[in-house]
Formats: sequence, C-alpha cells, structure tokens
Amino acid sequence: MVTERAREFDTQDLLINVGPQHPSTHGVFRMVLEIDGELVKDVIPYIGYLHRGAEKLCETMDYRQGIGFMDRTEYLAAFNAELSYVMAVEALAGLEVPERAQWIRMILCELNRISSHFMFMGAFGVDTGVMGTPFIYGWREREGIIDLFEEISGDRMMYAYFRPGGLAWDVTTNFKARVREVLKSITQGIKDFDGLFTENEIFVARTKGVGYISAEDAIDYGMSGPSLRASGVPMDVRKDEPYLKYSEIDFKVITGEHGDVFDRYHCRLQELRESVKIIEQCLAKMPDTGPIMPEKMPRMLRTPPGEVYLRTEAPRGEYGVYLVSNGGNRPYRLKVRSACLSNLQALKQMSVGQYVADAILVLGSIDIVLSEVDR
Amino acid sequence: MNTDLFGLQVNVWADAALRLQLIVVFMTVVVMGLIWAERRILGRFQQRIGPQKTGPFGLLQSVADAVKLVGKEDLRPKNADPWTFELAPFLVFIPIFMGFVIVPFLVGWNIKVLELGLLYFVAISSVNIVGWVMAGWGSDNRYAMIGGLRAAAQSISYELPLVLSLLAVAMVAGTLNLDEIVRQQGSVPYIVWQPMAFAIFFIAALAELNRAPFDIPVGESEVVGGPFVEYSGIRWSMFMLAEYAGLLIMAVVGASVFLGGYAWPLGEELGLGWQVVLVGAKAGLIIFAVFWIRASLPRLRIDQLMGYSWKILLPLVLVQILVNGLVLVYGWSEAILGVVGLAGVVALVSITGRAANRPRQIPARAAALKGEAA
Amino acid sequence: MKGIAKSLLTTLSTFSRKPVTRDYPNVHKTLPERDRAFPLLLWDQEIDEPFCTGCHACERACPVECMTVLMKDNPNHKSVGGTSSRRKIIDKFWIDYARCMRCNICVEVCNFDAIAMNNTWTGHETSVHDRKDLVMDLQMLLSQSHAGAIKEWVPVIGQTNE
Amino acid sequence: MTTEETTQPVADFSGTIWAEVDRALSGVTVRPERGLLDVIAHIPRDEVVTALRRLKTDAALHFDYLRSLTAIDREADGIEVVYHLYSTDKKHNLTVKTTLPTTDLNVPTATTVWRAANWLERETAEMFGIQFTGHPDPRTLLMPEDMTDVHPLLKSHPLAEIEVLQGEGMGYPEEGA
Repeated sequence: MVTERAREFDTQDLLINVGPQHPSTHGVFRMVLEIDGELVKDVIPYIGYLHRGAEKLCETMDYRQGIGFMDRTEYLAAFNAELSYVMAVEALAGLEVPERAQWIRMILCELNRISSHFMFMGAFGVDTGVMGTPFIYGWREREGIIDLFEEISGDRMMYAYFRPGGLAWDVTTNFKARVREVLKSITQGIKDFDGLFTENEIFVARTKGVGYISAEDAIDYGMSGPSLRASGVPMDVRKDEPYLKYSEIDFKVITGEHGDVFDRYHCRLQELRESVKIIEQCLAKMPDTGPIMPEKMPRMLRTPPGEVYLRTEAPRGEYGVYLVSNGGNRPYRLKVRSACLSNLQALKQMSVGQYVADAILVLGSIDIVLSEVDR
Repeated sequence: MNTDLFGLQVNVWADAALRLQLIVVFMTVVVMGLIWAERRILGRFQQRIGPQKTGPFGLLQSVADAVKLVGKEDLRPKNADPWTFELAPFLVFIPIFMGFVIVPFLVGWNIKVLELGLLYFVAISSVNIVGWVMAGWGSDNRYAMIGGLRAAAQSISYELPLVLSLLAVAMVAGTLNLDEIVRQQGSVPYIVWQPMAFAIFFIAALAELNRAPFDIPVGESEVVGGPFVEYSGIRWSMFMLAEYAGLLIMAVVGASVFLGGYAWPLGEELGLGWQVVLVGAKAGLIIFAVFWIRASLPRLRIDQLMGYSWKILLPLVLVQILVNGLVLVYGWSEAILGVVGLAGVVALVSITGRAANRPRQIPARAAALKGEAA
Repeated sequence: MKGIAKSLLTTLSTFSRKPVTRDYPNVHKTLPERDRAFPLLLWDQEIDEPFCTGCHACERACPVECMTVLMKDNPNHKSVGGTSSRRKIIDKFWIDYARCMRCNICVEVCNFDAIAMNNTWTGHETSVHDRKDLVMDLQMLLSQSHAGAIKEWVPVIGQTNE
Repeated sequence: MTTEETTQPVADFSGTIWAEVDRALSGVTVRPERGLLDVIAHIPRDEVVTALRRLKTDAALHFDYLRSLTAIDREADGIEVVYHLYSTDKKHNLTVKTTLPTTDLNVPTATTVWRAANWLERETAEMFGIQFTGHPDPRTLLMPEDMTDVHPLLKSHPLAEIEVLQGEGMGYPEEGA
C-alpha cells in the first residue's frame, strides 16, 4: 500500500528539444534533453542537418577545385582546413613548398586560429548570459583579422588561397606592417576578454566544476584541441608532429588541469596569447621576398597512387584529411576527420548530471562548428 | 463628491479616471524612453551605435516598435489553455501599474499618499508572479513552463530580502509612508545609515525584475524567452511594458527610500523643476547601473541564485534588522548604523567572492546520474 | 566581488571608446583591390568588344557548374573587314550567381584575361526576390566593365611581389 | 613536409614502429605496407578487433587514441575499413586496414576498444552500408533516420543532377530578341 501511495507522487521526466533552431546550439545542432526538474538525466544529440556531402563532391573535383569545398567544411577557420587539404595533396604529389610560402601559411593559420577563438569567446560569452557584449568584443577583433585576410586573398571567409605547392599569389607588400597592426588590436581584445570573464565571480561560479571530463575519457572519446588539453593532455599536432615551420618556433602547449568548462575557456584564452607570440616569431623569421610556388607546376596536378592521412592542429582540434589517390587528377576518396564530431561525442558524458543551463554551457565550451561536424 | 486634483475640484470618479489616464500616458512614454535608452546605452557599452534611423538619435524607435507590435497577429498555440494564456499578460502588467499609486514622484505629485504605502508596494509588486506562472503553464510549451516555474521560485525567494531591506529603512524612519520617508531625508539620505540594506535592495530588485544577472526565467540562451516564448504582438509588448515599468517603479522607489527622492540634501525644498531633475538623476543612476550590469555580467544558474538569496542575502538583512532594532531600542548613536552597514557591505562582497570561488567538485548527484546513463 | 568590478570596469572602458560598427547602407567600407565578389566579363575598350572568345575554359573548370557559354564567329573580325583579331567571340554567357562559390578558378584558367572577380560593392549587394534573377546574362556581365566601373586586378597564379 | 616523408612507399620499415607492431601482433595475420607518413597494417576482418585491442593495451605501443575511422570503396576489390590510431603519450601513428568483400559487408565493432568509434562507425555504416556487428547504437548519424538503404559514398551512388537555371529557353525577354 505504501508503494502504491508513493507512486502517486512519482514525477515524470520531461523531454525538451533543444534545436535545431535554438539560439545556443551554434548552428543546426539538435539535442533532446531528458530532464528531471532542472537536472539533465540524458542527452541525445542529433546531427546531420548541414550534411552536404563535401567528401563525395571532392571525389568528382580535381585538386584545385576541391579547395573551395574544404573552406566550407570549416568556415570559421578556413585557412586551417585548406592547409590540411593542400598539405595532403602536396604529400601525395611530392611537392616541395617554398620557405616563404610556409611562413605565410603559418601566419595566416595562426591568425585564423585567433579569429576562431575570438568567435568562441563571443559565442560562449553570450551562452553564459552576458547580453551581447562579448559577441561584439569577439567580432571586433575578428573583423580586423578578416579585413586583413580580405586584403590578401580577396575573400573574407572562403579564402581559396592556399594551393597545392604554395599560395595562389603573393601577399600584399605591406603585409608585415598590417599583421603587426592587427596583433596590437588583438592584444587589446585579449585583455578585454580577460577582464570581462576570467575573474568574474559569476562566470567562475557558472563554469568551474561544470562539464567535467577526465583525461582518460577525453582520450577515449577521441577529443582533441583545446577541449582535450583542458583535461590535462598535452596533445598538439603542432608540437608532436611539427608541420610547416613549427619546429623552429618556440611556443607552449597550453593545458588545463580540471577538464571543466572554465579550463576549456581558459585554455583558449591562453592559446590566443601563444598564437600572438608565434606570429611575432614568424614575422621576424619570414623572408621579405622569395618564391611562393615551386618553379615548375603542372597545369593540371596529378598525383601518383597512394594515400595519406594528414593532420594539422585547427582551432577546434585535429583537422585530418585522409586522401586516397589512384593516380588521377582528383581524389579517389577524401575523408575529413572532423575534430568537432569527435568532441561532440563526449557531450553526453560531460552534461549528464548537470543543470539545463550547464548543458548549454558545455555545448558552448566545446566550440562546435556544425559545418565541420556534418561536412 | 468632489476631490482635489492638483488644485482643481473634480468628481471622485473623474479624478480617478484622470489620474489613471495620467499614469498610463506617463508610464508608456517613460517606458518607451527607457527602452530607447537601454538600447543606446547597451550600444555604447558594446562599442556600437544602437538605434539611430527613426527620428533624431533613433528616438522614435520605440514608437515604431510599438506600432509594429500592435499591428502583429496575436497568435495562440493550438493546445494552449485559452484563459490562462490570454489573461497572463494582464496579470503581469496590472500589478505593476497599480504600484504607481503610491510612488512619490515629486512633492504632492503622486496618485495617493497611503500611510502604509511601502507595505502596499511590496504586496502589490509580488502579485505578478501569478501572471508569470500562468504564462508559463498556459503556453503549452516546455521552455515556457520551465521559465514560468523558475520565475515563481526566483520571485518568491527574492521577495523576502527585498521586503526586509525596505523594512530596515522603515524601522529607522518609523513610518511606512513613502512621502514621509522621503521628507525625513532632507539632510542625510538613508543610504548613509543603511548601505547594506541598499545593496541588498538593489540585488533583490534586479532579481524581482528578472534583469541580468538574474534573468534566469527568460534566459535567452537556455529557455529562449521563457514564459513569453509563445507570445506575439500586443500581448508580448505588454510583458515588455511591464518589465520596463517595473524597472521604473523600482528605480523611483529605491531612489525615494534610500537616496532621498526629491529631497535636496542641503535641506531646502526645491522648486518643481529642480525636483524633476533630482528624482530623474537619482532614479536614472539606478537605471543606468541596471543597464551597465546587463552589459557586463553573465547569468547565474538557478540553484546558485536561490542559494544566494537564502544563504547570503537573507541572513545579512536579518542581521541588519536586528542591529536596527538594538539601536532603536537602546537609543544608540546613528553612527553605529552607518558603521555596521558598511561592515555589512564588506561582508556581502567577501562572502559573495568566497561563495563563487569554492573548490571545484563534481556533485554526487551528477556522478550517480552518470552511472545510470552509462 | 573583485572580478565583477573588473568586468564592470572593462565594459566601462569600452563605453568610452569609439563605436566600431559602421552605419552600413550609408557608409561603405573601402574594398581592397583584391576583393572577390562574383565573376564579371571584361570589355576590350580599344576594339570595343568583349575580351571573351567563348572558349569554354572557365565553364569546364568551374567546380559548381554555374556557367554556360556559347560562342559565335566574330562579325567584326579582320577577315570580314572588321577591326578585331578575334576569330571567335562570345555569343551568350550566363553565370548563376546563386550557384557560384567565388573560388576564382575561372579567372585563373582564362587565357584571354577576359573574366575577373568583381571588386566593387555592386558585386556584394546582389539581393533579389527570385533566385532566377541571379542568373546573369552576357549584357549584365559586361555592362560594368563596359562603363569602366571596376578596378582590374587579374591575379597571376604564383606571382610574387618582386 | 620533409623529403623523406614524401617519398614513395617502399618495403623498408627501418625507422618505423613496424617491429614493435609486429611483436605486439604475433599470432595475427598482418601484412605491412609503408604509407607516406604512417605504417599501414592490413589485418583480416575476423582478427581486426583483437588486433586493435592488443595495440591499445600493449604497453610499448599504447594506441589509446582513435583518430579516424572510415572506409574506401574499392569497387570490385571490396571495401576497405581504415582505422587511424595514435598514441597520446608515445606519439606514434599506425594505420590499420581491413578489406571486406562486397558480398559480405560485416565487421566487428571497435566501440568496445575506443568509445570514439561510436559515431565514426555510425557514419561509415550509413555511408557505405557496412554492418558493424555489436554496435551499441546502430542508428543513422548524418543521414535521415529512414534513409537506411542509400549509401552515398559508394562509387555506385550517383551524384544528383545539377538543376540548371540557365541556358537557352530560360525566358529572358531580351534573350529572344
């Protein structure tokens, strides 16, 4: 009888559908939260709303045509996405990239990392509930970087500027001065974000200890980038398997220790500073003149049969391009290893047992770009 | 039956109607001004321009918005509970509206001087919780329901510190008559004697108004507008009107009770024009602070919010009341009040800081749930 | 509450700075020379005809197949008493701006420097009510260059600053 | 890229981790191949999960990180399932491949080894029609839930026709003139 009576007071768990149209899902991500009061009991993520079949499309394109599609798989860090792709093609074709082109690539990729991290700061700040201010801060700095990219490549987001072998054309003559100018503004932007968030008691209370994931779990889920490093795993392709000229550059791999939302934020903030340092070193070492493409480039690039899995460190983690060639002028199979997809897998692990508001923060803290998740 | 309306003898009912009309017009105009001001000020804080196209400096933006909202279709979800859904905006809006009755804008410029004015104010301002819950339940939307329940929990929790902080002043003043309280601050405003009560009043008022960092019920990034997620057009605009009218009334009451309202600290009673400036400046200061906070601070989580009210604000304000009682009963010097109040503010600041920086821990519940879900 | 005060001071410092936004439709940002909007055809002002000979190179290289090209015999060719040395010339040309992804490949493959990316604001402000209105025909593609309204920056692949 | 890495695959495994892998995988049929960056180990499908688990647990190799999991449609030669492994502390890589005949697209799931394989296998399954036996959550990932019979990344799957909005007969008034 007692149990019968007790059952009358049983509560039902509520399913709420977050997304694909929701201000905090950063695109067309959908998750169904099973909540008990304000506590999240289960998270069921649904992706694929932005699946455009970039991999299949690239199989029908020659190597140059594919670059445009790579831009679109990672629109917040298109240079980094292009880099993986062109480096994979170069590895297959055995192309040697001129030194100057490598330095320029590095500067642009690091700048793109900064712009992407600023975007994260803005979007994540809005997730925590500040009305618009972080967004404008982030956007302000990103705008300066994008203006620079536009002056160099001609486009603001879909650059199509890296080519197998080097760069499409040379940077502008005032490149170094412009980069230094942008760096100055970035330093101010980092200071602003640091002041707005890092010590703010409300921010700290909201983020510390939330969305915890241990290093073992994070590795097991295949997380990468700042989301993994926040758990204390110093895994960074730039350091572990240096590409471009990273071996000649002195920089730190930023790691957190707690693996919570705050550490994921703080890692990115510190990475901004590291990137600024990297760019400054690059500017000092970059030759002012020199070729940016190999001497002899075939009109239509063909690669010998073979395969390569080429990984680079994109802002959100390891962006890998698995390129299989059967000897033609187009990929036989192209697979994009998306860092966001793997990071997103751990969402359930991180948000179960948290409050609804925390689940939103956890999602924000792994900084997903849905076009990269779905490709 | 005639009554006195600003020196004119008019019929009681006509008087009531006229006064009501005055409030409605006044309130609507001021609210539109506030919305414009908030957008401009937030714009400045965020290094952008803000509304600027409609009228000079975009002053007519709110008018344009109002016209648009009135012209919009009034939608109701198919499964919504018609009565609760349709009535909820009124229940949110009317109590705020009624609160204006006792607000002492200027000398002699109020609708009614009530002896228990402060009591009336705190009583009437908590009625709108019902409207919020009705909106949340009636919308047949889970976001709305979560938002509505959050609103109820939050409003009830913060009602106590709000009332008690006002009570602290009322104790010292010895009256609940707002007009009288203002007049007593001819020389020294009560914020000097009751700084902690003011701090708590300000925090609790933010929570009562669902303003950042306590905008949990309407949290855009979580529950997408909460109780008014399903509202559109004129009903939605009533919620907005209520929100900004509430801000106005809280600012004016706060300015009157703690900052001395229209009273000039140097003793003399000023002319009407200067009174407008004085009240405007004092209330404006509070409103500006509210906007400033909205541009700077993240949102709290619901459990932290509740904990903050029950574990920190409430005990502190009770201590303040205790001290007030001791001072009054034993007739100690008023300076003690000021010192204790300042000490209280320091305590509030340090306790808040410590509460936020507690060592990180994974809640046991979370661990248990993880076991379940895995 | 030190951190909260720091946040408030940070926003206060931005309060005192100049706005970073532009009053967009009234104030346009100056576009860099290399800016890439949508492709346009160029007009040979000397001979007063398009540069394009309709050789289909861009059409074949386009990754998204947004172009359709038809060529014809040039009525102005020297052999028929005209002034032009182009034997063939463009007859009809369509570019679907809704499909174009602005990758610059058509410009790179063109042997006659006849196509360029629009680097003026007209190339960016192309919103229309119907998707079909974004399919540009030969006249629309040429008009801007004919009027001399675009700055020409035709990139050469691998070109250095030297 | 340095020049050594970009050279063609050769049968020389000096300077790679092949010796270690060979030791750890004793008893498993494995055919090595030298890729451009990593060593590729071909393992028959029945033994692949055993081999993967051994690679993960082996103290000297410790491949605790699954970088990527995908497949290649080799048409008549079947479908290759490719695992890219990495060790976060030893910092070395390995590619594991297993070939499935087109008539029988079954392979045991790797989710028991790394949880990371979960979504990657779901994606590979829907894109190539491979069955990962024992997969804990065999729903579609990117494709609509009811599209289980379409496998877009197979070479036999056609691209959609491009909707051409241009050309002759588009109905432009000035065009006919």
